[in-house]
Parts: sequence; structure tokens; C-alpha cells
Amino acid sequence: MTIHLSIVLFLPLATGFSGALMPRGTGRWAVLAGTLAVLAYVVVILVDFEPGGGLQYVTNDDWIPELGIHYALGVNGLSLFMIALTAIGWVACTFVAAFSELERPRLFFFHLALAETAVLGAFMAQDLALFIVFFDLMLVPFYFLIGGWGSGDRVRATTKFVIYTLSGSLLMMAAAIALGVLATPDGGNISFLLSDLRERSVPLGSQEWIVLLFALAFFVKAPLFPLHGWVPDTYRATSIPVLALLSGVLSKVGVYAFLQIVLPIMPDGSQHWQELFIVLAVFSILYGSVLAFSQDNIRLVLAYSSIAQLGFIVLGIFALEEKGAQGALFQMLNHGLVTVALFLIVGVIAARAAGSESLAELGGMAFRAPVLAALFLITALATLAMPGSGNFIGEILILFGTFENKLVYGLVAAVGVVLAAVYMIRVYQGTMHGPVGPAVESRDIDRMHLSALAPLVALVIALGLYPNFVVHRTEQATTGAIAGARVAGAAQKAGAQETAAATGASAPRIVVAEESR
Amino acid sequence: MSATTFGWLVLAFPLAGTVINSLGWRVLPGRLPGWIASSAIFLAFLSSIGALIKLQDHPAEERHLVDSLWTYASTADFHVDLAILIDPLSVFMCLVVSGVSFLIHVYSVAYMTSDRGYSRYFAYLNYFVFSMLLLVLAANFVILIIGWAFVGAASYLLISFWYRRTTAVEAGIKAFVINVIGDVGLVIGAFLILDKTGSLDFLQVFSQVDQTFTRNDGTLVAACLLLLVGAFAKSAQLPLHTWLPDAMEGPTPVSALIHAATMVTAGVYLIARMFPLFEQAPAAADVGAIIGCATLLFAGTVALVVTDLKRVIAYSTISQIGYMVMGVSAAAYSAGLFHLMTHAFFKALLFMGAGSVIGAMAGIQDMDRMGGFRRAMPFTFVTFTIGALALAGFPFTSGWFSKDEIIGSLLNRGGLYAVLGVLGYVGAFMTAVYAFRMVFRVFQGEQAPEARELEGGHMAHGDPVNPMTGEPEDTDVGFPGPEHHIAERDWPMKAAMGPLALLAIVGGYIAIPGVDNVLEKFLEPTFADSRFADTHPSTGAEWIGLVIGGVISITGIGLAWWVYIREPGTAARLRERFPRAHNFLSHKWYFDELYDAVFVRPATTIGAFCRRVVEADFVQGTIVGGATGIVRVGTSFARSIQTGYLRAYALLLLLGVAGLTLYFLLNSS
Amino acid sequence: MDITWYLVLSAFIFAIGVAGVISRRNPLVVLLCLELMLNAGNLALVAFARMHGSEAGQVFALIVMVIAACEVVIGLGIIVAMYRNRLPIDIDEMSELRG
Amino acid sequence: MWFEDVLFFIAAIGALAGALGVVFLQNPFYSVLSLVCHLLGLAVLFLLLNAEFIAAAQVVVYAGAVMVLYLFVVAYIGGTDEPLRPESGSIAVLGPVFAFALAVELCIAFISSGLKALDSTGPDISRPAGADTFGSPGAIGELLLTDFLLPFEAASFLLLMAAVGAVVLARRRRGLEDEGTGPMRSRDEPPPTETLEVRV
Repeated sequence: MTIHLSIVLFLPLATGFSGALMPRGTGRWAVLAGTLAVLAYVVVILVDFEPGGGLQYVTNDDWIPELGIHYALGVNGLSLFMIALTAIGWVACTFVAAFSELERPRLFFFHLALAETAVLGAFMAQDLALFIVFFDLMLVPFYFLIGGWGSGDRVRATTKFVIYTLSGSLLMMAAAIALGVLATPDGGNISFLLSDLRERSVPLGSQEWIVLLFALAFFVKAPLFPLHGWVPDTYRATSIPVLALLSGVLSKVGVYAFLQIVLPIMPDGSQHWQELFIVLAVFSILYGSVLAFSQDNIRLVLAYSSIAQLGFIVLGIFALEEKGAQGALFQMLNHGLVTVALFLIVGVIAARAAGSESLAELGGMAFRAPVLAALFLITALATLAMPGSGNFIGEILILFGTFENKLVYGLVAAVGVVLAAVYMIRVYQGTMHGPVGPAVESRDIDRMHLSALAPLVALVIALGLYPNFVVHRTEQATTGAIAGARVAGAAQKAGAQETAAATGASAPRIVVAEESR
Repeated sequence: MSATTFGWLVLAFPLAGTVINSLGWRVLPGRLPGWIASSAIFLAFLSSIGALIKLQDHPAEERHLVDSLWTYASTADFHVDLAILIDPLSVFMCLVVSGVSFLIHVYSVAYMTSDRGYSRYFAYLNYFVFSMLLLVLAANFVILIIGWAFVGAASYLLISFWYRRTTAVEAGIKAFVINVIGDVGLVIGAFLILDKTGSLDFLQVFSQVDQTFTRNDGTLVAACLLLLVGAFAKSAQLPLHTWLPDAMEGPTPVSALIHAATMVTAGVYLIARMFPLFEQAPAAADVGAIIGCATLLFAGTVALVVTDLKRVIAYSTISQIGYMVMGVSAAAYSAGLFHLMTHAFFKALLFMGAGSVIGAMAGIQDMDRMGGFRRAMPFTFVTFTIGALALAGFPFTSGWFSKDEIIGSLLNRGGLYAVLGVLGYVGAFMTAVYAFRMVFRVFQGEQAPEARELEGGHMAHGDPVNPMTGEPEDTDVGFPGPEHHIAERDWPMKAAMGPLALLAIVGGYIAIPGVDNVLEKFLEPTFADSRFADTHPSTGAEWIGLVIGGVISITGIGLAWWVYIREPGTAARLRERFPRAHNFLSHKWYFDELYDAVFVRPATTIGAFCRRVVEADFVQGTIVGGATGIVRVGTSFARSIQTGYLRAYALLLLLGVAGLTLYFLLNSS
Repeated sequence: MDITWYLVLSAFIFAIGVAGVISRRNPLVVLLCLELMLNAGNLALVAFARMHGSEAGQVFALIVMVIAACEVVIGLGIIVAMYRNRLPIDIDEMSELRG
Repeated sequence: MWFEDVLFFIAAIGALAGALGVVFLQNPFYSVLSLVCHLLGLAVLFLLLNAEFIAAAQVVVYAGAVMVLYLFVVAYIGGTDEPLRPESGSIAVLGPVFAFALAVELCIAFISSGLKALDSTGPDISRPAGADTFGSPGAIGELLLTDFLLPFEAASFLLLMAAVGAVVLARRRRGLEDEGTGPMRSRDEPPPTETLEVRV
């Protein structure tokens, strides 16, 4: 029982509140200091974390005992780096926002701080109900951040965003309640504690639809084809620091919850939908990639590239194989980091082209901006999972995991790797190389953005140099997360084998195939 | 210091050069970045020699040293160390790469002097050398793939070096994407191997190949074919060759280093490195040999008609790599690697000479406008001719020994390989013709105005234009610079070309049949387990092959002399006589057009279709429209209830109360 | 009299009050009708108090009267404010909350 | 006890008539007077139910003080006759209909209720001599200061707040007095300049 996580969790909110009460000019610095303090705390946790030690820094109090809801926080290998990603992302984006001109700054930074608390809470929660509280709490600040400080058709964007996420959340809430109720043994007390739910079992039929509802909510958040309808408008309308967080960090909450919640609690249900989810993931990869290279707006290229990347992550998770899940988790971290960096770079680029984000109007910017070009190049190469980057290790583990069980899907997904090269290089060249665009006024990156981006890029490089730092710490947790589903898959296979054997000569080939594996 | 320490040093120096040059771009004055980069590579070369000496201290069967810095990634059965493998093959590659690179760096110090991106250029170039060395030193598949992709990225950066040129940008993306295709092939191939052998370490995999796989095992053949995809993409073999001619958009020293001497031969290295796999999967090896042969013939025919000086050399490179691929696929490992080495010498030399000529032509690359540079540029002429002789396999030059060793080994194996060997002679004939087509058209014949000007002591200066499209060049940055540099005037260029010219002649003497065979003996520990280790053509047979090769070479040169010197109009007459054939060849067999029609255009069409139809109608129309539609209908109902009239609300309240009461009434009875 | 009679009477008074709230537009009269409904409730409370023989119901009737007084004060205050701000004294005109 | 029965009916009819008068009289002034009549009827009923204190409070506080407040306001704003414009359709019809339905439902509920005590006049409430009788001010007062102290305090607090609220609401606001000419604004005119803007 420690209080550390509660401190980390509510520190941003506290600084947000105090920032809101401070004079107009100074509130932002309070919030920035808060994010930095969270980062410092997280770094300490990162160093202190015991790689094989399961759930750590546990806090567990009754919250609403009648409903079996607990205030339970904890960090395991799955959440450790997600929390780190959140802390890093928020520092970078708050930093950039703190130096820009904003209307109603105190309110903006209050929402930003509230959002950090919500995201951290979703990653730390060890109680399903608490997770849902934080998951839905995320929507509130982002609703205001997009609607209040966006540009263009932001009303339409927020409406779509809210409707999509909210309907997903509602389905998930229904599923979560059903899960809690159905899992309660006769005469037992209802409990939403993840550790309790993992031990209890839910009948297969119920597991199936519960998993599906959870998946709907998470796929909307991710987003995955065909639930990505909110993406284009929202990405166009959102201001850069908020968008960086939305795309880099928020999109990971859903896929993270697959590993932390869905797979361990409902292994059979997850196994049941494996094929469908893999197909969706592969389709998202291809579809996102194809659309990414037919877009003109850089933000949209990155938006669709995110869809493709999240497709990879979901693919890795539902390969239901250690390497795949491990890669997916690692890829979440990598993708989060590079996406935050990329969107901040997009902001820098747009500032040098009279606000234009259209590839047709950009170009030739590397001239007089070598540092900007170098930073962009490194992040772009990392995004397309160039070997030597952390993303490559993530992607190769995902692909290897997929090949293991679902070779064909893996091969199709591998096409996505090539397409990623096409669209990322296209964006890089469209902005940095080629003839100078009409509106471009090239100058190098300013100190402020450099000091936000350089650490991020350094981190990307560091992950490429020593990915095992992450892999080592997450291994135990990911293996545990998918163990149940693997067993379920193996049992299913064994069942098929038995029936095949029972039917005898009618299906001898299946038996041979199974044995040769 | 042990051999592996030297191995790490080999990697460390170029990396340090990269870091210094990329961080110091603002402060390093004049030619200093160039000299820093060159000395970094020179130190790497010295370290390679150190590794060589230390390695020779070990007994022959223990010359496989692996050293690991740290665990790169480890989960489940996926275990990768950041490790290097020092064995004769990797040391040989290190020597060739760092040696040739050093000379090309020195050449670049002068050649790139007036370029605005001087420091950037050397940072890239050092990064490339680091990547290439990482590739050849890698001890497992993942590190190999990392080096593999790094050289691809470096190649991309250097092709697009003059990034204001649209042609350079397009060539860059083409090269990058094709390289990524190769990477993906490697990754999948590596998976198949990991899946079956449970390891990604070269030595462990090789030691298990014979137990794990039966001969021509389906999985193994598939894995080897996928490795070949990687090799072909990097080495510009059919059908993934189209990026290499376009890669000539990069500065000429880059063409010399990356697109002739080192990177493109990585595929050859890969096949040689993976020989235990290929020997267990001869079907895949045969595919490699056949494609190598096809490539060498195809590229040879194109090189006969292309008029862009650098592109002729580029196609010649494709063709020569075809020989190497054919050789190593046919288990003639030391022969293939021997040709790799000599080719690095003479091809780098040819590119340097071409760079010097292009400098004299103020950036023009079209051979039709060149001529008569012999007296104006004597040094360039001599060295270029030496390079061309070596390329053509003129007797007693390095190319003569190496090329004919490959063909001799092929003939020796008989069967299919004999056919390929004979086709190799056909290719050799074409090689001789196009090599001397260049020499005669550039240095002999009628003097071009630029040549005359140069003889008068004045370098030509034209308006800066893109040599490919003729567009006026953006001279701000990302542009070769207003001045041009030729070997006759800049000593570093001379200093680089001289040793290479010497090597292009004497480089072959390390493997004279019957006299010595230094290379093969040195490489023996690596290929000791090869089942073809003892099948050598006899010395006599080799000499017969050499004589045949020499005759073919001289005939080819003679033909070129006859067409371009004796009867200067012959080429034009032939062109008129066979317009179709000429068209076909000068369009490079229509490969670009084919790919455009088969891949590029469908992809963009699908993209546009998805954007216009799927995204607009299905996602935004049906799904978003459906979701928002439901919400809209629901909210419009809710809105219609919100009349704002207090009395209406009261009525609703009453309705609710009455309804509830009714419910309880009905329930209670 | 049986308690039932009182209760039936209170039901009818309540219904009349409801009908008045819904059908009248003058806010003053609406407030009066609210008084009717509260008083109907009071009657029922007192009747039940009698039925149980306990004064607790009466105490609550008293408290309802207090609340009614509060409601009257606020309601009349609002009406006076409306008048001062020259708004029409008609609740149908106050429909700013229309969706 | 026929006397009590008769009294019940008289008071009940008075209360009902008063209630109907409130709803149906057009002039608010008469409505108020009608409500006074209704309240007095109720007071009698309270007496019949042995609620002496309540009855007294009803007459003094309600029919007296509160109604006077009403009368003041009616006089202040000028009791205009309804309807200012013809009644619009469904609400005017549906309101009474449903109200009647509710009354019927409630009656059915009372009459068919299982509570046997409903059909009696209630238990014996005679108290020993010396003690406060049922519903007397003494008995109510004791309850209010013992068992129901908290509601009592809350109610008093509520009254205080209502008084403050009324003052705030009815306060004369400066700046608005000069604007416009009459109490009724034409509908074409823009609304008063004071706008409430909710900023997000």
C-alpha cells in the first residue's frame, strides 16, 4: 500500500486547479511544473521498477463497497511505459502550449492538466469501474480542448468525436457492468477489481458479446477501420499540442486495455473473435496506408498513418502470441513518442508556410532549416519502422508473432510496411525537399520547439539503440496477459484435432497438418 | 587488442565522424569536414587491418569471433544481441569497403568543395560507411537488417542530396521504396529461419541447417528466395533494378562509393554469407544464378545505347553485379568476392573519371555532347582508360582475372551452369564494347567546345541546369555549387584516382591461376564447410578460360574502335536500320513504364478510389452518417419536446406521474 | 367521517391544482394553483396523522406550509422582477429554454 | 356525530369551490380571494381532524399573511384579465383531462387500498389529563423541539434564504429603469442589452 501513485495521479489536477486560480500569465507555468514533477516521479518509478515483480506500487481502498468498486491503482509491465509515455507526451505538449499565444489560457491549461490525470488514471487503474471512470473522464477535457481551442469546423469535429467516443464508452460500460455481475459467483460479493475478475470466470457465450462491446469502444478510440469516421474532421480542427496528445497518447488507452483487461479476464471470448479482429487490423493497415499516401494535408497523412500503425498494434495483440503482444506494447510506446514529435514538427512546419499544411503548397524547407529537417527525418524514418529504430523492433516482433499463427495475414500486413515507407517519405520530401513551395518562408526551428523536440528525438534514438530496456521490463506482464487466450487457442486446436480424429478417415489431412506443426 | 575490439573500432570511427560532422556543421571551416571524414575512414581502414592481423593469429578453424555489446532485444524465442562477427569474410569486406571509401572520401574533399552542403555531405557519407560496415560485421539477422536498412537510408539521403531537383527527389523515393521491399523480404526470410532453427545468430543457424532442413526443404527454399529478394533489391538485380540508374542523381562520388563499389554489392555479400542455407536449398541458388545471368545480359544491352555517361556506368554496374551474383549463387564464393573487390576498384575509378569529365563539361552528362577530351585531360584519360580496360577484362588487368574466374568456375560445374557461363562470355563481349564506347566517345573524336576551352586553360561554365530535365537549377542550396572540379586541377582527386588505377591493374594479381591464390586461401575458413570447397577448375582450364576471355575482350574493344573511330557514322546507321530495337533498348526494356502501369498507377488509383468512394460514401456516409443520423433523429425528437413552454413541461410531468400511478395501481392488484 | 373522504377530497383538490397549473398562463395564478396542490398535500398529511394517531404528520404539514411560504416569496419576487424588467407577465413568453 | 359529518361536507364543498374558483376565475384578484375561501375551508377540515394548531396556523399565516402578499403583488402589477390571446389547442385540453385521470387513479388507490385504518375515523387519541391534547400547540411544539428539531431548523433557515432571495430578486436595478417606455415591449424590439454569455 503506497501513496506514490495517487500523488502522481492527482498532481496534474492539483496544479491545474492552482493554475486556474493564479494570475493569467502564470497559471501555465504551474501546470508545466506539474507535468515535469510527474515526469520526474515517473522516471524514479521507471528506475525503481522490478522487472519481474508483477504489480507494484499498489493502492487498494474500498470506494463504493456496495457495488464492489475499489480505488485500486498499480503499475505492472503493461502500464509502466504507458505512464511514462503519458508523462513525456504531456511535458512536451504542455511546454509547447505554454509558449504559444492562447485565448483563455488558464482554462486551457486546466483542461490539459485534467486530461493528464484522466489518462494516467486509465493507465494505473486496477479496477474495471475505476478504469471506466477515467476512460470517460478523458473525454471531458478533450471535448473542451478541441471545441474551445480548435480551428476550422471544430463544432462538427467535436460533435463527431464525442458521439463516436461516447457511444463506444456507453457500450463498454454496459459490457463492464455485465461482466462484473456475471462474474460474481453465487453468494459471492460483486467486485470490479481486475485481480478478482481474472480469477472468476464468465460463461463463454457472455464473454463473446462482452469482448465485442469492449472492442467497439477501444477500436473507436484507437481508431481502426471502419470506426475511424471521426478522425479526419477532428484531426483537421484540433490545435497541434492537443492533437499530438490525442494521436500519440490517447489512442493507446484502448489498445492498452485489451492487454490489461480484456485478454486476461476473457481469454475465451478474445480467442473467439481473434480472426475478426485480425482481419480488421490488417484491413486498417492497408486502408490507412493507402489513404495516407493519397492525402494532401500533412495532418491527414499522419492521421491515416496512425490508423495503419494502430492496425499493427491490434494485429500484434490478437496474434495471441508472446512476441506479438510484446511487440504491440513496445510499438505503443514507440508510436506514441514519434507521433507526438511528428505533430509538433507539423506545427513548426505550418508556422513556416503561413499556416498551410498542404503538401502541394509546401516543399524545399530543408533549405535554411537543417536542424528541423534532421529532426523530421529521424522521426519520419522511425515512424516507417526503419530497422535500427525502436519501431522496427516493435514491428518485427508483431510480424513474427503474427507469422507464427497467421502467416497469411502477416504477409499481407507486411505490405503495409512498404506502404508506410512510401507515405512517410512522401511527406518528408513534400515538405523538406523539392522546389520551394509558394508560401514557404524557411527558417530553422526556434529554440523553444527545439528544446521540446530534441529530447523526444533523443529518446526515439535511444529506444532504437537499446530496446531491451523496455522489452525486458514488459516481458513478464505481456506474457501473463495473453497466457489465458493462448491456452484457449491451444484447447480449441486440440478440440479440432480430437473431432478430426474422431471422424477418422474423413478428415485425415487436418490431423497430419496439426501434427507436423 | 583482440580482433573484435578492432571490429568495434572499425564501426566507431565512421560513427564518430558522422556525429562530429553533423553536430559541427555550423562551425567547421572550409575543407575540414572532408578531412575529418576522410581520416575517420582511414582509421577504420587501419582498424580493419588490425582486425585482419589479429584474426590471422587464430588457427584457421577458430577464425569466427563473435562479440556482443549488449542484449538488443530478448523475448520469448526472439533473442538478439548487438553483436559483431569477425571472420575472414567480414574482414575482407571491411578492408574493401573502408579502403575504397577512404579514397572516395579523399576524392570528394575536392570534388564537393563548392557545394553548400559540404558538411552534410560528409556526415551522410560517413554514416553510410558506418552502416555498410555494420552490415558486413553483423553477427545475426537483425543487426544485418539494421545495417541493410541504414545503407538504404544513407543511399536515399545521398541520392536526394541535391534536394531542390525534382528528379533527385523522385529518384530518392524510388530507391528507398525498392530498398524497403528488400528489407521486408529479409525480415520474412529471417522469420522463417528463426521459426525453424530457433535462432537468429548466423553461426548457430549455420550449424543447424543440415539437421533442421532436408535438401530443398520448402521452407528453406522460401526463406532463401526471400533473402534473394533482399539481395536483388539492394544489388539492383532484375526485376528490382530500376532504382539504380535513377540513383545517378546523387553526386558522382556517391555513385562511385554507394552505387558502384560498396552498397550495391551487399547482395553478393549476403548470398556468400548465407552459403550454408543456399547449399541446402540449391533450387533457390539456381534462381539466383539464373537471375544474375539474365541481369548481366539485360543491363549489358541497355548500356550499349544509353547516352548519359553516368547511366552507362550504372548499367554496367548492374551487369557486373550480375556476374557476382551468378558466381556466388553457383558456389564460386571466392571468385564472386574477388570480382566484387576488383569491380570496386575499377568501377569507382570509372565514376571518378566520369565525375572529372562532367566537371569539365560544367555539369553536362550527355555523351552526345562530349568528345576529344584526351589532350585536355590527360590524367583523367589515362585513369579512365585503365578503368575501362579492367572493366572490359583486357588481359592482365584485374577484371580479366576476376571475371574469368567466375566463368571458369561455372563452366567447371557443368550442366545449367555451363550454359550460364557461356552467356557470361556474351556479356563480357558487350562489356568490352560499351566500356570502350565510353572511352572513344568521350576522349576521342571531335573536340567538344568545352574540351577546346579547357585546353586553352579555362574551365567551362554554363548556367546551372538540371542535367536530366534541363530545368534551371535553384542555386540557393542543395545544388552542386557554381564551380566545378576536375582531377587535373585538384590534387585530392588525383590522389584518389592514382591508387585506384594502380589497383585496377594489379588488384588481380592476388589470384593468378597456378601462381597464387591469396584471396581464396584467406577466405577458406569461412567457406570451409561448403560442399563445393574442393571443386576447382584445373589450372589449365582456368588459363584456357582466361585466354578466351582475353580474346573476347580485345574483339569487343576492336568492334568499339571500328564503330566509333574507324567508321564514326556506324552507330547512327545502326540506329536507323533497327529503330525498334534501339527504341526498346533506350527505353531500358520498358521496365519503368511497366512498373508504372502495374504498381504505381493502380496504387494511386486505389488510393483515390478509397478517398473518394470508400471514405466519402462508406465511412463518412454510411457509418458516420448512420451514427450521426441516429443521434440526429433522437436529438430532434428530444428537441421537439423542449418547447420552452413551462406548461408543456408541467403536462409532461403530469403524464409521468399519472403513468406511474397507473403502473402501481395495475401492479398492486 | 372516514379518513378516506379526506383523502379523496385532497386528490380532487390536487387534480384541480394540476389542471390550473397546466391551463393558466398568468404566473400569479399558476402560483396560486401550486398553493392548491400543496394544500392538497397538507390535507392528506393531516388526515394520515389522524389515521395513525401521531402528530408527526402535522409537523410535516407545518413544514410544508413553511416551504409554501418560501415558494410564494420567491415566485412573487420573480414576478415583480419580470414586471420591473418590462417582460410580459405570461409564462408562454418565457420560452428561452426551447431546444 | 352527524354534526361533524355535516360540517365536513360544508367545509369540503367550500374548499372545492374555492379551488375551482382559483382555476376558473379570469381576474387574478378574484382568484386570490377564492383561494382564501379555499384555505378557510381547509382550516375547518383540519379542525375536524384534531389538528388545532395547524388549523390556526392555516388561518393566521396562510389565509392571512401569505394571501395579503399575493394581493399586494396583484395590485402592484395590475391584475390583467386572461386570456390575452386564444388558448392554443392540445395543452389546454389535455391538462384537465389528465388531471382528472390522476384524481380518479388516486381515488381508486385510496378506495381499493388494503389499509383497513382508512375506513375508520382513526384510533383513539384521548390523552391523560394534564398532558397536551392531540394536535394542540403544546404537543406540536414539543415535537418540533425534540424529534423534529433538524427539519425545524432547516425550515427556518430556508425561510431566511427565501427572504434574502426575495429581496435580491425584487431589488430595483439601476440602468434598466431609463430604458424603454412601457412595461410591455413590442416583440420586434431586440431584447435588453444585458446578455448572459456563457464562456467555455
